[in-house]
Amino acid sequence: MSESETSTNPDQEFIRSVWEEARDLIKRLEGSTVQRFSVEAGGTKIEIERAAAGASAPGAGQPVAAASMPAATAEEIAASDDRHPILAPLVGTFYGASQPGAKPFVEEGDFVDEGQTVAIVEAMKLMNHVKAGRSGRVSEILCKDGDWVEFEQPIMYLEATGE
Amino acid sequence: MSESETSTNPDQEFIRSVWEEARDLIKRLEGSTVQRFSVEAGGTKIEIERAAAGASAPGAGQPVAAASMPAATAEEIAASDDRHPILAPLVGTFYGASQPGAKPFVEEGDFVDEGQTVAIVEAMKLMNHVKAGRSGRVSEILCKDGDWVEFEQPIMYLEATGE
Amino acid sequence: MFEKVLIANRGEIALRVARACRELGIKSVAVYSTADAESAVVRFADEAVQIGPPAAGRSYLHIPSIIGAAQKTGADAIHPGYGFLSEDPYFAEICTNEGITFIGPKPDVMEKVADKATARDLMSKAGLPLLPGTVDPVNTVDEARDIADEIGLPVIIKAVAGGGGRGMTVVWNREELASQYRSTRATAQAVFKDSAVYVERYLQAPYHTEVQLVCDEHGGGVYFGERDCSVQRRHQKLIEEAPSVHLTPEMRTDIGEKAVNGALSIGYTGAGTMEFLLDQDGNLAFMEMNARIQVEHPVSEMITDCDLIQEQIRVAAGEQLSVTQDAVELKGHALECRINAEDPDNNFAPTAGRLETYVPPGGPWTRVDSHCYPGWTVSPFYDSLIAKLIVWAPDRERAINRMQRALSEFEISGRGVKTTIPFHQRILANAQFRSGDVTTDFVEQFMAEEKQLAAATG
Amino acid sequence: MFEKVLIANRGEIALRVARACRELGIKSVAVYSTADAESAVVRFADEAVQIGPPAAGRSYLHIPSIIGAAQKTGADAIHPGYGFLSEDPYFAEICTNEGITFIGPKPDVMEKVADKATARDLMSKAGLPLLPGTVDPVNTVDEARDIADEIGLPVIIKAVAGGGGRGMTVVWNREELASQYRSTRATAQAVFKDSAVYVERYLQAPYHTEVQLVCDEHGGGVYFGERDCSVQRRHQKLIEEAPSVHLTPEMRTDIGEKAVNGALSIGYTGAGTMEFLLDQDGNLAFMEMNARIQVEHPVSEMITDCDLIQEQIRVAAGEQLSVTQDAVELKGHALECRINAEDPDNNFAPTAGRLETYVPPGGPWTRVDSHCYPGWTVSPFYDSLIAKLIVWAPDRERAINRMQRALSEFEISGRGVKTTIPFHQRILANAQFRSGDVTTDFVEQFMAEEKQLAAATG
Repeated sequence: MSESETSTNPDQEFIRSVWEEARDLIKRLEGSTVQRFSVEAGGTKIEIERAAAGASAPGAGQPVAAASMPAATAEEIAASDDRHPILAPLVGTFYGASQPGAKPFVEEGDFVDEGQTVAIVEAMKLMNHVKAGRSGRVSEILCKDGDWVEFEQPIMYLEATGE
Repeated sequence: MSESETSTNPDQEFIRSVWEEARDLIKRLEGSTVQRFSVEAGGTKIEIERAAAGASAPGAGQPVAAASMPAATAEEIAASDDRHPILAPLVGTFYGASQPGAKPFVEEGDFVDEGQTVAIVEAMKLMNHVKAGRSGRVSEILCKDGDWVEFEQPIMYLEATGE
Repeated sequence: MFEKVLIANRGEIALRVARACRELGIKSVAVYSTADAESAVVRFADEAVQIGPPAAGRSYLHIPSIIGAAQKTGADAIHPGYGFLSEDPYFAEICTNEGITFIGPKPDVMEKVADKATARDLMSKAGLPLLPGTVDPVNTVDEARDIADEIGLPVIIKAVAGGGGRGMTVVWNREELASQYRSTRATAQAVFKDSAVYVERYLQAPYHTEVQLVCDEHGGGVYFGERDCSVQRRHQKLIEEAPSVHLTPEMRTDIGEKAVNGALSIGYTGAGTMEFLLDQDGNLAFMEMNARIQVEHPVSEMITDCDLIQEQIRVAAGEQLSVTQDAVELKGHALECRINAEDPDNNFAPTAGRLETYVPPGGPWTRVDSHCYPGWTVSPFYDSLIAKLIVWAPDRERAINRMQRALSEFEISGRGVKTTIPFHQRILANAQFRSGDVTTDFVEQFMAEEKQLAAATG
Repeated sequence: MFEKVLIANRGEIALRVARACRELGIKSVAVYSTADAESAVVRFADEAVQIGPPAAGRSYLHIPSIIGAAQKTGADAIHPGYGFLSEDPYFAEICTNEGITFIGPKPDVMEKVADKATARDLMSKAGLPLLPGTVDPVNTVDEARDIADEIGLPVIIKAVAGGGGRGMTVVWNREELASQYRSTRATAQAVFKDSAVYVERYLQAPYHTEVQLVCDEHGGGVYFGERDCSVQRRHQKLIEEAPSVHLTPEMRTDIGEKAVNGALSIGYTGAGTMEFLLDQDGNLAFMEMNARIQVEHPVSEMITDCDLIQEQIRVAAGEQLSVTQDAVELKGHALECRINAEDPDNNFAPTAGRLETYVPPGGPWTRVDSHCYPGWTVSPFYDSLIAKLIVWAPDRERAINRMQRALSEFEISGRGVKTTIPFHQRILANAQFRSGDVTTDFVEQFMAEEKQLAAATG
């Protein structure tokens, strides 16, 4: 179970406030040589741990995702920035066009509508159409024809078009 | 290594301040159902863990001792109250008097001076005199003649005589 | 030999296969659902591919994703482990069509073995003993009654397509036979989409005895002794041991040779197990064949010193068995306890959660096959097996003592997590279990006695 | 059999003995210093007594506290493990006087064995081969020169009271003999308070071969094959294996029988090891006898399927050996890697600290003897052995492959903690090690080559 599941609604607010204080503490730690510190009292324990100077810890820069999920999905990770990833629906081969030589479904810069086909992932001769989960501008296409993709691997990013 | 050893002087102050904030957080947690919560960002991590309602965690009530020492000695544990334990210097048999039937070295209520013999712990025919590490009033004698004692097992308690 | 093997499974068996690959100098590829992204095999294997969401239907059972992962990584063989796709002839066929070696029998052989009636028919032709009764489906009540009269009551009516204890009815008196025949057919039709049933003698308290064998593609076949798996609850094995204390050396040789001949007679290749029931008079009767490696294979490994997974991979690669029958000597006694994340005090309900503490036992002749580590989260999506604890000793009594020692140092804890360790400890302390006289109804009786005791003392 | 055994030791061997006791149905008592209050054996044993502060002199070596702990708990025997008090005849005698059985040889036998000159004398009389040279101390330079002339250079001058590589001088040319004879005597006098020295042929690159044996009090003695411990650094063993690939079956039987006869000839009882040097021509020469169980005993257990600690306890209780010589068959090959908390890249300096991660390897034929668990603090007060990783396989090559697999999944980490795992991995990958042609100077050469390579590439 990820820790987040242990938090029940009545405590949501409390957690958010702790979160704030946590961020404070973290800022104050910068520059110190402390790597680890822990206090325990009653049934409660607080632990602060920092990577050795230089080392980048897992989840660096993504406090939210890193906080709890052992298997954070790409979706959650991306939630920390303003881009919306389109994910491969299964393991297979990426194709940007309906057939070799044909005009690609989308190109970087294009605007797409929710539900529009943006790529194909082929698995065992089956062509799986990948549709945009929302509308937006294609800011980056991460795969080229023939690339193998894994389940939920981001294949392109949409950028919110300020609605 | 106990966590405390990783704190170096330049950071002592910082740690004390974190300690304060930690205590704050702990207070705020009381009454909530949160058992575990963790945040991570950059190379830093904060973790809060609480015993299930009712359960008393190791070191409850002794933040200092519980924070780090895996093998807290009787001395340290006792530091949390005002009594001064006299500990067995080795494994052996406790005797309260120099020989059977003789007047005991001390009795509860007696005042003892620092260095005064208060008991004997016998190991392999060797009579080891146990001396008071400080002066005070014998508030409680924990062993009776013939009892086996372990190393650093409290054999009696002295009470500070308000100096 | 293979260059790279993809392991189409999860949990302890995926790690077991990956270990064998590494020891053989073969690269391994783990596939995993999002729930298993931090699993031990993902950390251990040379490569790992995320194939789908937690639901097995869209990950570990999703053939296109697994074939895709194999093609993505260039694996030249797939090991299916047990469960999931391990006994799916269709999957084996697809592997073959895609030019990937399926580590198991040929698809057509898998099909024959999967169909109970066909398997019973073929094995009886090959000389294996069956229970008195029919091999072919029984199509009328009269036929069923004639058979019952011939072999005597009680008899059991079994769905041809049944398994795992479902689609079976025991008939104790002649009057009820007709109604029970019809109801079993109806159930079979409803549950298995096949109303065919057969009738055979019902053994009330048999021993579950199974013979482990491996056959290569050069006509070679070796049996690795037998296992006794009579300690089961609702057809779920809890404790397995090898050898069976109920077989004489003569019986062992006889059934072993018959099992290998039976397997070779249908062109069986790879590792497999023939399941038998053993009655109190020492009669063995063939029940079914499992065309895969089994959970309990380690107890056979411990008494034969043969690595069954490595043999399985070798023969799949077209090599000959690395051992001959003469070289397989049984020594001592081995026990396996299946440690499940289940609550024995709550009807063995599965539990899930993060393992705050996981300290496996160690020391002499103590083997732990497990994918768990401190911090691993036992997922509610998959079966509840979290560790197999296997011990070896010169004899059964000392093996039991060693198992008790090992269980006493096994520390597993986490919020919400319960394990079957205490239940195993109670069984190991039970006088009847220690006597060795344990039939397939033992656990049921054991639990009933415990309940009575609790009621009496409580 | 004993009712209750006190274990006068710590770390992995204390746990190993406690496990054996539990398997034998004997209650165990752990003793611990304040540094070991949370140790695995304290958690596992039936009782535990705190005997002193971290300094061994006031705890694990403090006889009154250990005897006291035994009397406090009513233990009827004491197992000394290895190191600490295990080879102290005085301690053994006190145990006897206090009516407690010391699990080891009789005190007078321990004394004979402890004195190298006496041991060499007795064993040569018993028919064990010695290196050319003297048995008795050499008292004059002339005498030393005559011997050197007789057996030929190089020779080694050894302090009778020496050990662990100290108090030895190798003489390469005749001119230096006199001065080196005098300096060695002086050193011996200074270090061991005994100037007596003897002279024998010096073997430059021998194999370290040792024979494991156990003798009971009924004149029974059994040898359990031999171990090769040539992979050592400054006389500290790093990797041990069994059997030695340099002995023929005939040599094995011959030296085994001689070792047992030698032990029986001095009334030896309990587990013991005879150390030999094996030269390139297949000549074995007795060096010394260790009157205790040794760190590397598991490799012998793995190839013989005999539990040496249980045998040791049995014979100490006056029982006969549970196995006869004929029943001890060697099978396959076993390796042990000593995982030390040392920094191989910093001259093997000991490291200490809390183990944040401790995930031992598992799976087939993989044994871990260790007292560590996640959160355990490796103390700077005691030796740096944190785990023994032992594997078995049908042959040496597969054993090496399995060891590499097991090492690859062993996760140990903690602030400041370094282990010898990477060093073991480099040795196991070394062509010469894999060839089996490894003499006692291998590690030195291996490290020199590594240094050169680093210099060349760096």
